[in-house]
Amino acid sequence: AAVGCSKSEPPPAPAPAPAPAAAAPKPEPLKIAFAYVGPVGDGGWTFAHDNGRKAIEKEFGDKVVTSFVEKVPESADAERVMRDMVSQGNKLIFGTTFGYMEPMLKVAADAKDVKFEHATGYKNAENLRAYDSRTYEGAYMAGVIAGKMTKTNTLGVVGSIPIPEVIRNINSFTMGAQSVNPKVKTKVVWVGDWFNIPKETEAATALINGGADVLMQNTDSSAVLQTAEKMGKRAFGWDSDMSSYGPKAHLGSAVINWAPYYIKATKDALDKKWTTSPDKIWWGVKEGAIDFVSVAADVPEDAKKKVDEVKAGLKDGSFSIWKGPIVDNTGKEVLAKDAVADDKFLGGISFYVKGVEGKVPGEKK
Amino acid sequence: MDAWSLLLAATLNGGTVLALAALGLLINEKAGIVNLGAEGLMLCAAIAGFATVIHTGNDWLGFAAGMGAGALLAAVFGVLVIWLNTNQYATGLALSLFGTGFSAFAGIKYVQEKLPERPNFAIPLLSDIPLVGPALFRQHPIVYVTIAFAAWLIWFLYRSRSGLVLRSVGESPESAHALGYPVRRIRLMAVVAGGMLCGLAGAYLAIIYTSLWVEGMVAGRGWIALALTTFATWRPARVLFGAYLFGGVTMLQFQLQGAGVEVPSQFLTMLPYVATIVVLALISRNPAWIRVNMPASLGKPFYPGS
Amino acid sequence: MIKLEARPQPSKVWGIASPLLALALTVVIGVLLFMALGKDPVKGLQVFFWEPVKSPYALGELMVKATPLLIIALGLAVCFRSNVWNIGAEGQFVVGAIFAGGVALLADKDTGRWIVIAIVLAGIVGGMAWASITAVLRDRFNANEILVSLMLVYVADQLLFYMVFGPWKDPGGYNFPQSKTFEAVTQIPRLLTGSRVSVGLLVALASVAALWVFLFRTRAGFAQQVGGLAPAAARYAGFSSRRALWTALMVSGGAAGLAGALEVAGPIGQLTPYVPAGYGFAAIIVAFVGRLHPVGMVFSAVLMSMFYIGGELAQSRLGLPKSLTGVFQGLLLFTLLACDTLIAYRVRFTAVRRLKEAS
Amino acid sequence: MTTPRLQLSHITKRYPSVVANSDVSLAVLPGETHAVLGENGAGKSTLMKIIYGSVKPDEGSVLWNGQPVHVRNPQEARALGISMVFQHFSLFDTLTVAENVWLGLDKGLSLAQVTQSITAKAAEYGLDIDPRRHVHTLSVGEMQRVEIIRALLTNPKLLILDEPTSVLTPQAVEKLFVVLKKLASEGCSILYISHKLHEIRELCNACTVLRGGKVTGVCNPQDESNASLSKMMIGAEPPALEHQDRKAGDVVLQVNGLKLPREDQFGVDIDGVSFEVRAGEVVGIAGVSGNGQQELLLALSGEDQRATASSINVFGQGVGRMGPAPRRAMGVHFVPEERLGRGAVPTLGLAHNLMLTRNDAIRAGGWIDTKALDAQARSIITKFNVKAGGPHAAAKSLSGGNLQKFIVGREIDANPKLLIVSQPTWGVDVGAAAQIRGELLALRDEGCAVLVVSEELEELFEVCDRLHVIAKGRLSPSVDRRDATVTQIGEWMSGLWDAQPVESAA
Ligand SMILES: Nc1ncnc2c1ncn2[C@@H]1O[C@H](COP(=O)(O)OP(=O)(O)OP(=O)(O)O)[C@@H](O)[C@H]1O
Ligand SMILES: Nc1ncnc2c1ncn2[C@@H]1O[C@H](COP(=O)(O)OP(=O)(O)OP(=O)(O)O)[C@@H](O)[C@H]1O
Ligand SMILES: [Mg+2]
Ligand SMILES: [Mg+2]
Repeated sequence: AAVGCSKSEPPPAPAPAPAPAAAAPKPEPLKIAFAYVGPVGDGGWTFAHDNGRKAIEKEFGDKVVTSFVEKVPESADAERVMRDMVSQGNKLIFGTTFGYMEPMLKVAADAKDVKFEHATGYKNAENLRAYDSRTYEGAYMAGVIAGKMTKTNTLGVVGSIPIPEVIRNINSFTMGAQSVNPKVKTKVVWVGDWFNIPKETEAATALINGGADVLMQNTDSSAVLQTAEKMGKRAFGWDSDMSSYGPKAHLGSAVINWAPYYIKATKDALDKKWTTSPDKIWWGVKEGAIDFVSVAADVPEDAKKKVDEVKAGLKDGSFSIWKGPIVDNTGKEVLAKDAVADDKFLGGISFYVKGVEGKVPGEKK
Repeated sequence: MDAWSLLLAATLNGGTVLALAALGLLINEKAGIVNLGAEGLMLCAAIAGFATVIHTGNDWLGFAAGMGAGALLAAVFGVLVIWLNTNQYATGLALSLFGTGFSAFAGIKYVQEKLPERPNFAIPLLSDIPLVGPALFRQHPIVYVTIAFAAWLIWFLYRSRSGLVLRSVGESPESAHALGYPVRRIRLMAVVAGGMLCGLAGAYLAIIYTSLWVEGMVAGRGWIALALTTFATWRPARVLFGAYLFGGVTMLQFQLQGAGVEVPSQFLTMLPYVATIVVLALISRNPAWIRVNMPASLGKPFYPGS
Repeated sequence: MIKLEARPQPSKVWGIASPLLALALTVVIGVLLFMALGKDPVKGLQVFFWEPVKSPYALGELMVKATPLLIIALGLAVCFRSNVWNIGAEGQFVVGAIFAGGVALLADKDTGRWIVIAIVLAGIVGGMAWASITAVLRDRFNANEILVSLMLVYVADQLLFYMVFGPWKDPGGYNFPQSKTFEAVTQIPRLLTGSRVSVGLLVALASVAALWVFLFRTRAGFAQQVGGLAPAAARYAGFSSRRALWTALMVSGGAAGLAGALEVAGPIGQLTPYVPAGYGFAAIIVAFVGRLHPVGMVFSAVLMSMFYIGGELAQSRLGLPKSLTGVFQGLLLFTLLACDTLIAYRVRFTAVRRLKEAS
Repeated sequence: MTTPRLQLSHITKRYPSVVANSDVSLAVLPGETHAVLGENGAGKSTLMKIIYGSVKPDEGSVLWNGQPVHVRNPQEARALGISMVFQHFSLFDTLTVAENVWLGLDKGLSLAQVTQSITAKAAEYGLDIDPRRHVHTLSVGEMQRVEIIRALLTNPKLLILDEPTSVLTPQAVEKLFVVLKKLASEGCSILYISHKLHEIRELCNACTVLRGGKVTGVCNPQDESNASLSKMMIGAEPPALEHQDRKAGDVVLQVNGLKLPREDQFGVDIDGVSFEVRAGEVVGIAGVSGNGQQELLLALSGEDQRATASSINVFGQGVGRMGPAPRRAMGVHFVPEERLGRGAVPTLGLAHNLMLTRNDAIRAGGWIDTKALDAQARSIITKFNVKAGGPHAAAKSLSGGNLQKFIVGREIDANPKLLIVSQPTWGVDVGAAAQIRGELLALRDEGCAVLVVSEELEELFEVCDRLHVIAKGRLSPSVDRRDATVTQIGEWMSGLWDAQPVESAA
């Protein structure tokens, strides 16, 4: 970190030293490496990925050896870290943030015998594929509860940076709330960072000052939840179960469970069945990758029931969140009645739906 | 709507971190020492304070730990600068760098750790006054301590003999030395006192303001506090005002976003920094003004007998 | 009691011994730190001082990291030697990268290799333009350049964010905040295949020579430094302080901008919010540890990169946190500053004893 | 026999490069005014600082009223009854008179009480001063009054004055003497340092002479002559200068109604200064420091370019807006009063310091020919008899006198047509001073125009053909050296030249 540098990158925690290679004359264990953008202790995004890594270890035991490097900046350094992972003999490498896309493409081109897995990106190569989770499904379920719980009919979202994923989550959250309470509107404040506790705190304070009484965040720390706790408002956990950070404020956590996908990917590699995929592999509630957990006790039963219905619908495919008619907040219809958005549409969302205030930063009118 | 009252509350709260640090740096600078290490120092104090609260559950011990950490680092800086005559700017930068790295290193275990639950503060009765009540009387005691301290500092610097000695050391260390004042010891005490205040600022940031620890969380506040002293032409009352102004602008940027003001958020984020530059330029424009208020030996080394 | 006694002449021996002593002290503290953390200190030292140089590829990576540090530090040395405290090289680096990126984005499939020259020049111009804001405010308004240049770092970052979130966002990039990847033709030529080292390294080394000549063999360089050593003497000699201020900031701004251009059109290959990597701040230490001497800075840039890469490796090899890098860098600068006292002063322990004997 | 109030025995103080005091013994009786005499660097100030506790001796002991004491710092000295007025004022510009005095007193009083005592003391000794004024608004004489009042308020038994008169007009000196004589009559002992032998003979009744840190004589100055004191001080009488009459040539420098508002608030406005300097003459400007000399010299050297072009003319060309370098190209060279930091860069070697004003070793494109540069430095070192460790010796490693010889040499070596010198022998020992003055006269005899600005009247009377006096930013008419008297110049130093008619020589 640098003097006076404004970005507060989260600090690392010690990585476990790679377990000593199995002594038995079995086949060499598969070496798997993870590059994390944040610290494993962030309680959010990276924490969730690291749980996935632990699940691999548990599932495959001494057939695999995993290691990770955390706090890898999304800069030219990422390339060196990945190259070092290759040189250390890793054959399956996970890069867990969007910013590693270009570096991973470069390294993948030079290390054909290594499989690369890139989270949240959209490019692929013969030995690189992209995967993601449908976080917006969790956001929608949170919205259902928020719509029921708000007294001011004003929700607030602390956004990190306005990429389609985050905008999609804000929209889904709003749509979830409107499904139970059509009067709801959503205010958005961007902090421009994934992990900046003071800014997230200030943004949450500003939203509460602006009248929002239920908050959600698409950032990686628990600061928003804690601010709500301090100011007597309600909020959600994001990416991981955060109920312990704000016992009074916590309404529920939209969590990502990377384990199913990571186990599948590892199995593919072990079984030599790993192939690239033209589109990103996008798992949600259906595959067990997304869940909504630890719903607060004071949430009314009908809301809880509604969440269960949504969950069940998503699981068996009977329910789609992004189904027309959907109108953006300028009144333009973006999805015709009964049309169901495909992944391409979802991947490029850059508008707010009706009910979200303001306009998407960087979008022309 | 009492949105303005809430903004005021947030401003007082956020401004307190800056005010404490800037008042500390003001004491340093009145004695002639510029400490560019404020940022690193505040970070170390933040983690020291935060970890202490985690382990003891007592905020006040946390503040004390933050002040202790600040004092310790400031003392190291002071000995280097005052006794070993190292370049103040370079030494400050080294401290900044070291503090940033060391705090991150020491704080690994505490990222996203949760502080024990504590009640919010409120002054009975007064806090229930409509509009101003929540803003003015529901703050953490440190907020009031800061204001009281600023008032005391004005008295100390301009009315007390010790304050006069402090100023004399920043004005002309040669003369003060000739009169028999232990210049270096006074400077060291000022540096340590300044370090303690910066430490308190850091601890307040982690323990009260965010109640969370993360690497680099001071996020430039140390630098802004440094700018504030110049900005305020080394006058405590103006430092306090500047700190709240800055705290207000920082909050305002989010408030405006929340209110849907259509300016790219990057420009709003720039706002406090641009404002600092503009004010700095306007104030520095009048050299006479600076000259009368600026400690004449600011940043210059003094070594008796050389 | 310890007494410092000014030496009549700065000590030549300590001039060389002091950085070595500082490094030794840093290593000793490092060893203690490793032991305190329960890690094998030999392995720790190996990761920091051997792994980064053990293979041609590792050496290449070391150079990739050292090149921008060295280029920026060379410019900063001109500033610090003239007593201009530009600590906002990071901002100048970022704006240099923005300008260079802007030109690189103009390239298409048919563009010729000349575009590389244009990119580099744009970077230099960008860095200079950003530094000129500090220069104008200092020159016209007498505003403190430390604070202005530093605040401008934050502004530059936001400017970059604005560009990649807004006008220059990759239209085919699903709204992700980054520009499209530059055409291959914009890539700064590499020196060797299989290594990321680019001609930037040669530029840096040429700049070392150029700076040495400027500082020690030209009158302009002499005039430039007098203002830093003794402002009144510069005024007496008729060396313009304004000219020195502008030269210092233009050289350092240009150098930082150049580094920014080499970085975006080199290892990064596109504009992203992650262009600012702290090189501008680290280069301040490089400049000081290298004693503001062109050749000294070559060594310190390499040393600083070793700390960076060592920090990364310490994480994957030893499970140590990366913030160790900052701790070591700060320690090195601290110890160096303290040891440098020995160049100008002699330490005496005897003063008190003699006084007692006398009384 | 009465016990001496102060007795020093075998005091030795070593600095890295010199032994400032070597085995010095000295006794001061109650009510005695004791002079300490010696050349520059003889160790007078160091000895006084040892008495006052701001410097610690390496060896030797101090007796106070017969009792051995360890004065560890000035506070302890003041507690004993020792007060000191330093050679260089120890005042704080941005503080008020009262605050400055307060800082010099030891605790116990409030600012209001201090203010009152200042007014009372001032009335008692006729030292008029307003305690509420800021020090930077005071004249030098007034600043010294503050120093003296500060010392008097501690009710000293021993008052140390280190060169108190070097900054005063002759009239102010008389006033000071009245105060000191009154103090002595009240039983206060005084240690008095001055280079001005007639003052010592007038005021003091005991004298210790130092040379090279050692005591070389003890006497009663009232029994001695200037010549005998001088002999004790430097071992010989200074060589006399030969001042040949010479007809002045064409006007080289002409200053016409130069007006300059002060650049910062602690300075002085230059108010309509006019004079001229001709080839082959030495013109002197006398005056107490802080009366605009600094400002005038900055305007003449080109370091301050705010003057109108035509208010300063060299060979008839208006140069008011030119910088120092183009003026130098016209043959105008300048020796500033601060030699370290302005005349030379302290940390650079002598050869490099040549490049401040000389371009002889600069080749095309600004390339430095280091060989030629070293050779030039070496030649100046030999020609002007500079004691230095060679062309690469750092300027700050030279003693004051040797550095001054180098700087004067550097400028004379350039064959100037006009040489402006400020305080040519300030803090330089007698031998070196005589050499520098001789060089100036030689230069004049070669037809160079020379302007000397100095606070030392004796020096001006020695080298100048004509004299001006500067006071409060205004310049007196010129007076021929042969017609000038110390009394008259002294009165003019207070700005009182309009009172009496003077034949204009300009
Ligand atoms: N080695 C030396 N060289 C030159 N001067 C010296 C030396 N040692 C002591 N002195 C002088 O002795 C005086 C007292 O020195 P010392 O360091 O004890 O001061 P001090 O009173 O402790 O300093 P301060 O007032 O900053 O606390 C100083 O004024 C210094 O000029
Ligand atoms: N702090 C110091 N460190 C090193 N040398 C010193 C120090 N103070 C004085 N000296 C040296 O000690 C010697 C005596 O100096 P001192 O100031 O006592 O002389 P002085 O007789 O007062 O001279 P002047 O007439 O110029 O005032 C000089 O050579 C001077 O350079
Ligand atoms: Mg002391
Ligand atoms: Mg003296």
